[in-house]
This record gives sequence, structure tokens and C-alpha cells, in this order.
Amino acid sequence: MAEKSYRDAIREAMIEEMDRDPRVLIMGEDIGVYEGTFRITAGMLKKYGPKRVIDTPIAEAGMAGTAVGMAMLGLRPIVEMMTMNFAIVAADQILNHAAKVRYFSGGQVDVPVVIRGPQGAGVQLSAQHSQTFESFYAHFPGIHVVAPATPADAKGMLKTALRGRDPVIFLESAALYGMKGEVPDDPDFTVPFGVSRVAREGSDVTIVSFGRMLQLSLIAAEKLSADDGIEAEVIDLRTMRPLDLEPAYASVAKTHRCVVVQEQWKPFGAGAEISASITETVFDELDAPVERVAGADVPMPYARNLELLATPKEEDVIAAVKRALYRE
Amino acid sequence: MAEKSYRDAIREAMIEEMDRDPRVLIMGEDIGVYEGTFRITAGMLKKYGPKRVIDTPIAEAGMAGTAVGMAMLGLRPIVEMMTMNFAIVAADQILNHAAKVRYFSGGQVDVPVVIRGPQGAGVQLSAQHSQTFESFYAHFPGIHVVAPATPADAKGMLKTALRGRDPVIFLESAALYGMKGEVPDDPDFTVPFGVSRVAREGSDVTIVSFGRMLQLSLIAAEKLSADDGIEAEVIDLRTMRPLDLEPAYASVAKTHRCVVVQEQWKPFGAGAEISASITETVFDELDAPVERVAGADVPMPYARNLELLATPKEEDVIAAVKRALYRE
Amino acid sequence: MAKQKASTTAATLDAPCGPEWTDILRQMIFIRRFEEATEREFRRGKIGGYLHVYIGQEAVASGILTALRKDDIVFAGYRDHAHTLVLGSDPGKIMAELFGKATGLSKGKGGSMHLFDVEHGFYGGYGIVGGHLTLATGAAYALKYDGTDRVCLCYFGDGAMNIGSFHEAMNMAGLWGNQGLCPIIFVIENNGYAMGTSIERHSALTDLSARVRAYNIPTEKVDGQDIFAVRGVADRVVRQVRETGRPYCIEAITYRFSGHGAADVMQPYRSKEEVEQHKHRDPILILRNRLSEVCGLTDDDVKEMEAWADEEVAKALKFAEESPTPKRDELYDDVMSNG
Amino acid sequence: MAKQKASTTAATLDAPCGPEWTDILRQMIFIRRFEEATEREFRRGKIGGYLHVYIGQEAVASGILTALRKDDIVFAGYRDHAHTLVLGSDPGKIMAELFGKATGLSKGKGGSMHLFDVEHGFYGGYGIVGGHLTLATGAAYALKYDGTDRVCLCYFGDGAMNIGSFHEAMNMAGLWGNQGLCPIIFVIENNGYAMGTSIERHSALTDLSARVRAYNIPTEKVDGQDIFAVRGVADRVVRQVRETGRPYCIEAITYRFSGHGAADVMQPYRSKEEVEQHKHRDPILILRNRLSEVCGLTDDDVKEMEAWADEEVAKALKFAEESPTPKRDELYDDVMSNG
Ligand SMILES: Cc1ncc(C[n+]2csc(CCOP(=O)(O)OP(=O)(O)O)c2C)c(N)n1
Ligand SMILES: Cc1ncc(C[n+]2csc(CCOP(=O)(O)OP(=O)(O)O)c2C)c(N)n1
Ligand SMILES: [Mg+2]
Ligand SMILES: [Mg+2]
Repeated sequence: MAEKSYRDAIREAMIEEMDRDPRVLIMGEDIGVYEGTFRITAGMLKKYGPKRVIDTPIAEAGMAGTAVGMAMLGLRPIVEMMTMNFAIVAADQILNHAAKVRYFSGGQVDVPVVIRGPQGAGVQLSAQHSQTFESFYAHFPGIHVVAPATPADAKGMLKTALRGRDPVIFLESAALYGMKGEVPDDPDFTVPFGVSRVAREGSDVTIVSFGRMLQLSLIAAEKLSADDGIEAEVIDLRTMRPLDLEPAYASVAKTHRCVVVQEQWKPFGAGAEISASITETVFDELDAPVERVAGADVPMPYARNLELLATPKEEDVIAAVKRALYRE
Repeated sequence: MAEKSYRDAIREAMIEEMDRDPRVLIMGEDIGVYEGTFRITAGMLKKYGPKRVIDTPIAEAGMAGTAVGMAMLGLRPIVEMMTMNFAIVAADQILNHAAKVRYFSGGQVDVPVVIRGPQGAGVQLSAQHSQTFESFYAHFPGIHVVAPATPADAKGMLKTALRGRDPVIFLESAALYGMKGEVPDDPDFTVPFGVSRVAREGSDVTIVSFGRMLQLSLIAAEKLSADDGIEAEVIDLRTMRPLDLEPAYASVAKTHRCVVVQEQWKPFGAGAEISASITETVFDELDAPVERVAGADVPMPYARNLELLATPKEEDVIAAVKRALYRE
Repeated sequence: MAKQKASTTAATLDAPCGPEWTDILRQMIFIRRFEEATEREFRRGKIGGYLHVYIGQEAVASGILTALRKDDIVFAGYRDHAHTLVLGSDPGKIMAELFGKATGLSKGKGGSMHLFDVEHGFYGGYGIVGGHLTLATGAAYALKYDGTDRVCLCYFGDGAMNIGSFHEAMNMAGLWGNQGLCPIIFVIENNGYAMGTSIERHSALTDLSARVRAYNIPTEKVDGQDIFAVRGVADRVVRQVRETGRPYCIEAITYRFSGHGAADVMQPYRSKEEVEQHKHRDPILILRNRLSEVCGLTDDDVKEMEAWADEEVAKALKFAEESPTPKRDELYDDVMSNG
Repeated sequence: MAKQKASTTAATLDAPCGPEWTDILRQMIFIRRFEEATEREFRRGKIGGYLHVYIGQEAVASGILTALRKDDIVFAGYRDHAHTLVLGSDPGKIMAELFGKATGLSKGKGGSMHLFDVEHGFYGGYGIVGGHLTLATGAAYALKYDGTDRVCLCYFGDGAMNIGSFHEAMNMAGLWGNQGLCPIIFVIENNGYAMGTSIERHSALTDLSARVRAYNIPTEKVDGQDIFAVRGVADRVVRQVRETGRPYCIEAITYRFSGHGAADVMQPYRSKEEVEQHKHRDPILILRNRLSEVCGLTDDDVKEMEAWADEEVAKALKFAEESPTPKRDELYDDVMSNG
């Protein structure tokens, strides 16, 4: 075990897999000569050469589409989206091609393409540059959708992605890049998709989240414990597709209260699926409706004070927990 | 009142508004000379000329984007997508531009653009041509998302769209084009956004749906009444954004059971939001968890027998109702 | 048909009377009969969805695909029956796919628009106009990444050249090609129309190849109705792309005799006279006449070929008809690699 | 600044010593000082988000936008401060926008990338590379639809020419232009780099205008550092587009002296020497020298302009600093028309 940042965990996963498997390559805008806007690919062009570290034009559809073609021929391309906001222009290549070609070919091709990049609100990046994409992608069968909340998961799940045979949308939290955490040293350490985990044990209420909001939830849980003696169990979903809610069900069976935390707009957001599934499955265990914490239902404003109002904060999680416990 | 098809209702709404307002124009692939793949625009090129009925190249992003620009300058463009599946390539123009430019400009422009076209499963159109897009669009603030289930609503809501000042994603059900229904004659008949309606009264269970699945739900309700004496109240949501669930809440307060019906994949689908919101709001009224009916979680297969397996049928609605009533 | 592929690849322009050319004629007649059968079966309700046939354009598939090596690869749009037939896919399996049967080329999951046959180098069959161009470009890169001298062929229509992904694919192919890393041949099936929209109405400049050259990709127009011309260009271009690893674009000027799809009956965008005029330049007729004039092909020879083709089509239909529909559980297969 | 716009539009090449040219120099000096101030305020944390300045490229905004009529309209990318300044937006409101204040040009909702000032003909300010080209094309169509002779100007970078929507916009502009229905001037701000990627590495063919011509849109390269050259082309092109309703493209060869954005400090993609060399061709220096040589502009004249510019920038900063942040409820305003 060693302490590493989320950013380095991602970087290491790529480097280790590129060392291990010559079929892994990476492409993206300004990942080579420029060394990456978040420096995740720093030094990689020098190490692996331009055939494996490809600086692309500004052409996200082109990047995603060519990567799908490479994957169909047996390579393992990683596409770094400078931010996931830009991948919207590649939506057709991802949702209509990467996600479906195995199916409509009757299973004749593997499509081991990994599309990764940061998402979520930064500091004053405004409406076009602050979005998250879990529900956008996870509605579509044919892809894995991943949203790691810790350095260990970031590394372990990226390795799973790079050893798999299917398309993976790998949603990184830009705000977590600097966060540190323990990461196993074993070069074969992987974290499987579709296995959620209990990030904090507790008995009074279940908080379900993922990505950056998982970290927020953990902070809220500590405050709740310290200030109000409320012990929250926090579930980290890790993957959105496949979605493993078993630990959440088990937890709710114990706590009978549940809060779901997501960063972005509530309507038709990821929290809706989580809430609906939990209610469907453990309805009789619930002593209160599942609460959802979400961002304000507006395009992200630039002004810092408005931006802060638009994004969920610890207090929002705490308030939701108290609503769920009828302690408001 | 006169009996009209869903297709003619849409067509008439456009023609009446084009007659009334010279700023309304329409563009799309093969809508002019070819007269439209569904013939909704037949005769319009002749009537209004090429400046107002624009045959475009195959360039959905170009269509959506130019329409946004026209709308910002005060025109009222309608974009006909040959099917909504093709609009995925225009997702950035819709979600990052149409939906946000009013906000990030601080309200300096109106964006009265209407993007309309058929969606949903047809007969053996396979994976890339059978999709629905309610949750895909309705997650994003800044646009109205509409899914009419009847000819009257199709006409009345399209008119509302064409008289408004905001972008509207108008999701038509291809499978309903031939369906007939009463449509008011009043040329100023409009149906407001964000007002759901009770499509059928009942006291035993609430079925919530929209678009084509609303019609399926009504058929299921009649069968339930005839065969099992179960009286379902059926709520037609009409608009997905803004989403009006008040009638659903009121109904559930009466029936205490609820089933949500959507056509496509369950995970992160429209039903999730509806289910979660209902549970959140009228939790104490529910005697059973909200049930969801959805399509199989797979890309749409071509073979007719598999396709039928993949799409919801009356029996699926009936079974869900019985589950909700613990009558299984 | 697989046997034919092998033999036709030996056809050369130097031996215009070689047996390979009669094989190609036989193949084109077969494709025509096959396509006519699919139109009939569509009307009979045996084939569903969208159906786009290749009638009139046969030389563009036959003339280029027969110039390939067996390990080369091919991508196409939704008008893809001819390509698979030339590449050697089993006609029975193709027809079974159109019938939505478990024995189909894509197990009945893809249908007409999504034929797929990796074994014969066919990587699909795509329904979003222009969506496969980037895939083919990446695939070509992969061929070179692996150090092979295989080439990739990518077919698309004139209408597909107006969508963004066309442009992104061209630029990336051009960039990678500048380093010898993109052995791809783009083939424009320029049939004059995108559905009902003629080139003048869908493209600001009707010299479509100009946009390809703007990405440093050489282009060449060819009469797509004359298979000798097509094959001549193809032989040279395939060799060149194989050697250089740089992209090339062939613009084949052709014409579709049938409607855009099976639903396009009225065809308000073109006159009957226009269609009839183009039928004088039927690619099968052109090849047949050449072989009659120069190589002594007789009417009886052609009749024999037609009879053979009809028989083969009948076999394919029978196979499709008698094949089972996919089993229920197959619905959930092939979504992901693990089931 | 609004006053200046009015006067500078009278500048002509026939009167190179007219007072308008000193006004333009004054304006360019002001833009430079303004941009330098934004870089400082970014480092001080007063400005957030992404910040892209126009330093080195000023003549491309000043030389073309001063050739417009007041009712013409303009679209640009995220590197948009100079454009609004030339068009006459209040510098205080621009700075307030960058500070995220309620008095900002976009009420503090857009920030640096999304300046917006419809009153002065500026329709944004967009952050998705290439995303606004289609909007501008549609806007140009609307101008003609309304029967006016207004024109639309659309700025974008060399890197933006690689994304699909560029291509779709060009083809649609070309098609509509063929009918005289698209009075748009595309301006390529070719500064040699897309962030850290040089043209040779992002475009298969470095003659970027070739792709524009492929859509039947005439193009013209101009030295973007020499405002006399830029303005000369602009005067002619604006007149022509206004008369014909057909698109035109100006490729201005320029150079950005600062990093791509405020975060681009290391600039590993170019050498210090390269940057220094380009600074010899500073557009302000070029205009200043010309006016000194030909029209007797003195160093004192320039000093006065600089002092004036610093004062104006100080006023803008003060206004921004003292303005209030947006009120809480404004969060929900402007999402839709009704609130
Ligand atoms: C992105 C997209 N838009 C629209 C369509 C509907 N469509 C299918 S084929 C076609 C015309 C294509 O014309 P062309 O590329 O010339 O090929 P051809 O059919 O002539 O072979 C259209 C508009 C589609 N499949 N995908
Ligand atoms: C679709 C998209 N991809 C990537 C980005 C990130 N990005 C912002 S600016 C930029 C470079 C643009 O270069 P160019 O068009 O030449 O304009 P310049 O910055 O040189 O003025 C990139 C890659 C983006 N904003 N949008
Ligand atoms: Mg065509
Ligand atoms: Mg640039």
C-alpha cells in the first residue's frame, strides 16, 4: 500500500497497462507534446512514442469513433476527453456505435475502448464546462459506466477497463484529482465492475453516492456523528452500469432510512434510478421516503456565489438525512 | 371538434402557424421535394417556397445549430429530425447551446426553436433506429421536453411550442402517427406545457405514462376492468420537462398503488424520475412500491420475435398492476 | 460464393477474356437477382425494417472488392448486401439475416442495415449516415499498428459527406496517412442522391472530391458503371495504399435504379425518364456486352448464369425460410462480452 | 468605447493619417492593457474559470470589426474580450462579468468565455470549440430572411476547423450562399496553434482555407498583424458580402503572445525564441510605427494613449470591484423565458 493521489492512480494504471500490453494506446487532445491539461499523461509521449500516444485534432467524435474501430481490430485504445463535456459531440459514436456494434453484429467483435476524462463542477467554469454524465450514459445498454470515488478504485477500475473486452465510460471527478488515498501496490490489483462497497458503517441512515459526492457524503457523515450522534452508513456505488444496489438494500434493511446524493440536476438524474430501485426492492424496510440531494436545476452559472448555491454541500446532505429521520 | 390522425394534427399545427406567423419556417432532410419520409410536410414546399421549407444536407448538428442561430435572431425555426435517433449527433448543439445560451447570456436572447421528430420502436428497425429520448433530454434544464400521446395534444402542444420563446424538444411517437382522435377546431387551441391530465378515471391503481405507452396503458386499463374488475386511473404526463406530477400525486392519494410505464430501458429511464418523485412526495399514501414497466435492457434486436420481447406489452402493464395490488 | 471470390481476385485487365471476368459477370447477375428477391420478400412481409438494395451500383462493389486480398477489411453503410456477397459471405446466411433468423449473418440481430461477417473481412453494416467512417479510419490505423500490410476499404454515399464525422475522419486519416499509418481506401458511392436530395441541393460544391483533397488525400473519379474502369483504378489504388500506408479516395459515379429504400415508391425527386436513361448504362449490361463483343460470350452463356443465379437465390431463400427464429434467451446475449 | 466604434468605422485606407487611425491605435492599446489587467486579476483570484486573452491578435478584431456597420452582428469563441471592446461594450461591464458580478455583461452568469452584448451586436462568447459556427450561419440566414442587408461575422480558431460542426456549417453556408441567402464572413484566427497543438500536427493539410473553398466559399489570407492589410480586406469583403448575400472567409495569420489560457504557463509546445520572434511583429507596434513614419505620430502621443488606457482600465476594474455579486434568486432566472 502506498498513498497516492487520484490523478496519479489513473496515471499509473495507464502506464502499468501500457507496459504490460503493447496493444494499449492512448489518444486525446494535447496529451502528448502539451503533456495533458491535467498532466495525467505527462511524459508518456516520450516514453511510448507517437504511435501509442496520439495527439489528436479537436474532434471528439473522430477520437471516439476511430478508437471503436481500433478496438474492433483488437487494440485497446484509451480516449482521454479533455473534459467529459466535450464528449457530447461524440455521443453518437459512443451510444450508437461503441455500445451497439457487438449486439447488432451478433457478437462478432469485442470493443475494448476506454473513454475517460474529468467531469463535474470546477471553479467557475460555467454552463458548458461543469456537467456530469452518469445518467446520460448509464441509460444505454452495451457500455460500462464507472465513477470512482477514491484513488484505489480509480486505479483498480481503470485496470479492469483496460483488461476487459467492452466499452467503458470512465467518469473521473476533476475535483478529486488531488485527493490522496491508499492504493495497493500489486500490479494486478483490479476492482471489478458492478460491485458496490460500504465506505462507512453506520446504523441510523444509509447514504448512497458515488464519485465526488461520495467524499462529500463521508464528510457529512462524520459531522452527523460528531454533532448529532447520527451514524450514517455510506455506500459507494463505484459503477453506474452495471449498478449494484445489493449493499444499499442490505443497509436500508438495517437503517430503514436512505439519502441519495448526486452532484447535478435532480430531474432524470442518477439519483432517480437509485431511489426508485431501492424503493422498489426494499419498500417494506423504509420508514421514510428515499431523499435525494442534487444540484440546482439550472445551467451552471459563472459567478462563484451562484455556483456554490448550485452545487450540493455537506449541509444539504445533513439536512436530507435529518428529513429522512424526521428530525427536521 | 373533428377526428384527425396524430400525423395530421402535427401537420396542421405547423401549417396554421406558418400561415399565421411569417417567422415560422421548417428545415429538415427530405422534407421538401421528397415531401417527408412520413409525409408530414407534404405539399409545404410548394405552398411556402424554399426559403421557408428548407431541404437540408444530412447534417443534424448543422440543422439544430443553424436553427438556434435563427431563433436568436427572432425567427421561429422548426427542425424536423427524420427520426430522433439521428439527433444524437446534434446533442451538443441542443444540450450545450440551445439549452444554455439564454442562461449564460444573462437572458439576452430568446431561443424559440422546435426540434421535432418521431421516436421509439417501429417494426424491425434494429438497434440504431428504435430509441426514445425523454430522459436523455429532460435531464437538462433550459429546454422543454414534450411527448404527446393524442392527436389533440400533438396539435395543441406543437402550437404552444411555436408560440413560445424557448427551445422545445418535441418527441413524437412514430407508432401513433396513424392514430385518430378528436382535435378542437379552434385555430388558437393550445395545450400548455407542464400540465398533466387524467386520461382515464379509476380508483384501484394509478398508471402513469406518456406518448405511445400511454395508449398501451389505456388498453391495459380497459382489459383490467373487463377481466379483473380493476379500475385503473391513467395519468398522461404530456410534458417531461417541466414535469407535472400533481395529478399523479392526487391519484395515488386515492388509489395507493402506482405503476409507471415507459418504452425503453429501465435503468436511468424516465420511469425512474417519475417513480422516485411520487415516492418522495406521497410516500405515506403508498401501500406498495411504485412498479415500473420498461423495455428489455438491450439494444433493440432486428428479429421480430426478439423485438416484441424487448418492448412492453399490455400484459406487462397488467402484470405490474397486479404486482402493485399484490394480486399476483 | 466464397469460391468465386478466390477466383475473381485473379482477374486482371491484361486478360479481359480470362475466366475470372465471366465469374465476375456471374457474380453481378447473382447480386442483381438476390437484390430483386429481397425486394419481393420485403413486399411479402418476410423482410422487415428498412431495406436498401444495390441495384444499378453492382460494379462499385464487385470492381473494387475483387481487387482486395483475403485478409483486407471492409466497412460500409446500410446498403450492404452486395459487399458481403462479393466478399464471399454465404448468401443463405445473408438472406436469413434479412428474414430475422437465428442462422443469419448477425444471428438475426442486425438485419439488412447491419450485416456483419468478420470471417470474410466485413466489419459492418451501419445505419447512422457517416457514422462508420471514423471506425474504418481507426481500423486502418490498427492494421498498421500491428505492422501488417493489410488495407481497409470504407464505402459511403454522396450524402454521407455532409455530416461532421465524415470531416473528422478525413482529417484524422490524412494526418495519420502523412506518417504512413492509415492504409484506407475511401469509396464514395456517388449515386447522385441522398435519399431524395440531389447533389446540387445537398452539397455547396458538386465536386465532392474537393473536400477529400483538402485533407491531403488524393482522389480519383471513375465511371462506376464500367467495371473494367473501376477494377483498373482499384488494382492500382489497392497496391499503392498497401505500399504507402496512406489513404486514397475513389469517387465512383453511379446510379441507383431502385428507390432509396423499399418504402421509396413515388420517387418525386427524379423522373421516370431519368431512371430509364440510366438503365442504358446498367453495369451488368456493360460487362456482358463487352464480353460478348470481345470474348465471344453467348446469350446461352448468360442464360446459364441467370439460371444458376436464380437457383442459388432460391437456395438462399429456402435456407432463410426454413431457419428458426432466435431463441428467447438470445435477447440478452451479445450485449456485453460476458453474455 | 462606444464613441470610438462610431468614429473608427469611418477609417479608410485612402486616408491613412485620418484621426480614425489614431483612434484605432488607441483602442488596440486599450485592449492590450485591458487583457494584461485580466491576467493580473486572474492571478489575484479576482477572475475565475478559464481565461483566454487576445494579446498579439488585436489587429484581427480591430481591423475587421471596425469595418462593420452598427447593425451587423458578431459571433466568437471563448477568446472574446477584444471583440466586445471593439464593438463598443462597456469595459466596466466586461470586467464585471469576469469578476462574476451582477453588473456584468451577462449578469455574471457567463464569465470570460460567454460575453454577450446583443445591444452592440455581439451574440457571444461560446466555450465548445466550433460550436458557434452553425449558430452564426443560421443567424446570417435570418438576416437575409428578414430582407435586410446586415451581415454576420463569425470568428474561430485554426483548431476549430477540425470539428464536425465546422464542416456542417460551411456546407450549409455554401448552399444557402449559392442562393444569396447567407451573408456571413468567417474569420479564421489562425494563430498557429490549437492550445498546444501546432497546425501541422492538427491538420492533414496546412492550407486550412482549402477546406473552406471545398464548399464554394471564397477565401483570402491576410497578415493578421498588419491592421492596414486586415482592414483593407475587411472593407472590401464586408461590402461584397453585404451586396451578394454570399459567404466569404478571411484567414488571418496571427500569433498569440500569451499562453493558451491563464493556466498555460510552461508552454512546452513552443520555444521562448519563437514567441520573442513573433513579438517583433506586434500589431500595435506595426500600426504605431506606420503612424509615426507616415503621419508624424509622436512618442508623447502614444504615452498619452497609454495613460488614457490605463485610466480606463482602472475605471473598469474599480467598477467591477465595487459591483455586487448576483443575488441568490438570480440563480433561477434566465433558465427559461418565464423566469
Ligand atoms: C445521421 C443520419 N441522418 C439521417 C439518416 C436517414 N437516412 C438514411 S439513408 C439517407 C440518405 C443517404 O444518402 P447517401 O449517403 O448518398 O447514400 P445512398 O443511400 O445514396 O447510398 C438518410 C438521410 C440516417 N440514417 N442517419
Ligand atoms: C469540443 C471541444 N473540445 C475541446 C475543448 C478544449 N479547448 C478549448 S480551446 C482549445 C483549443 C482551440 O484552438 P483554436 O481553435 O485554434 O483557438 P485558439 O485558442 O488558438 O484561439 C481546446 C482544445 C473545447 N472547448 N471544446
Ligand atoms: Mg447517394
Ligand atoms: Mg489557434
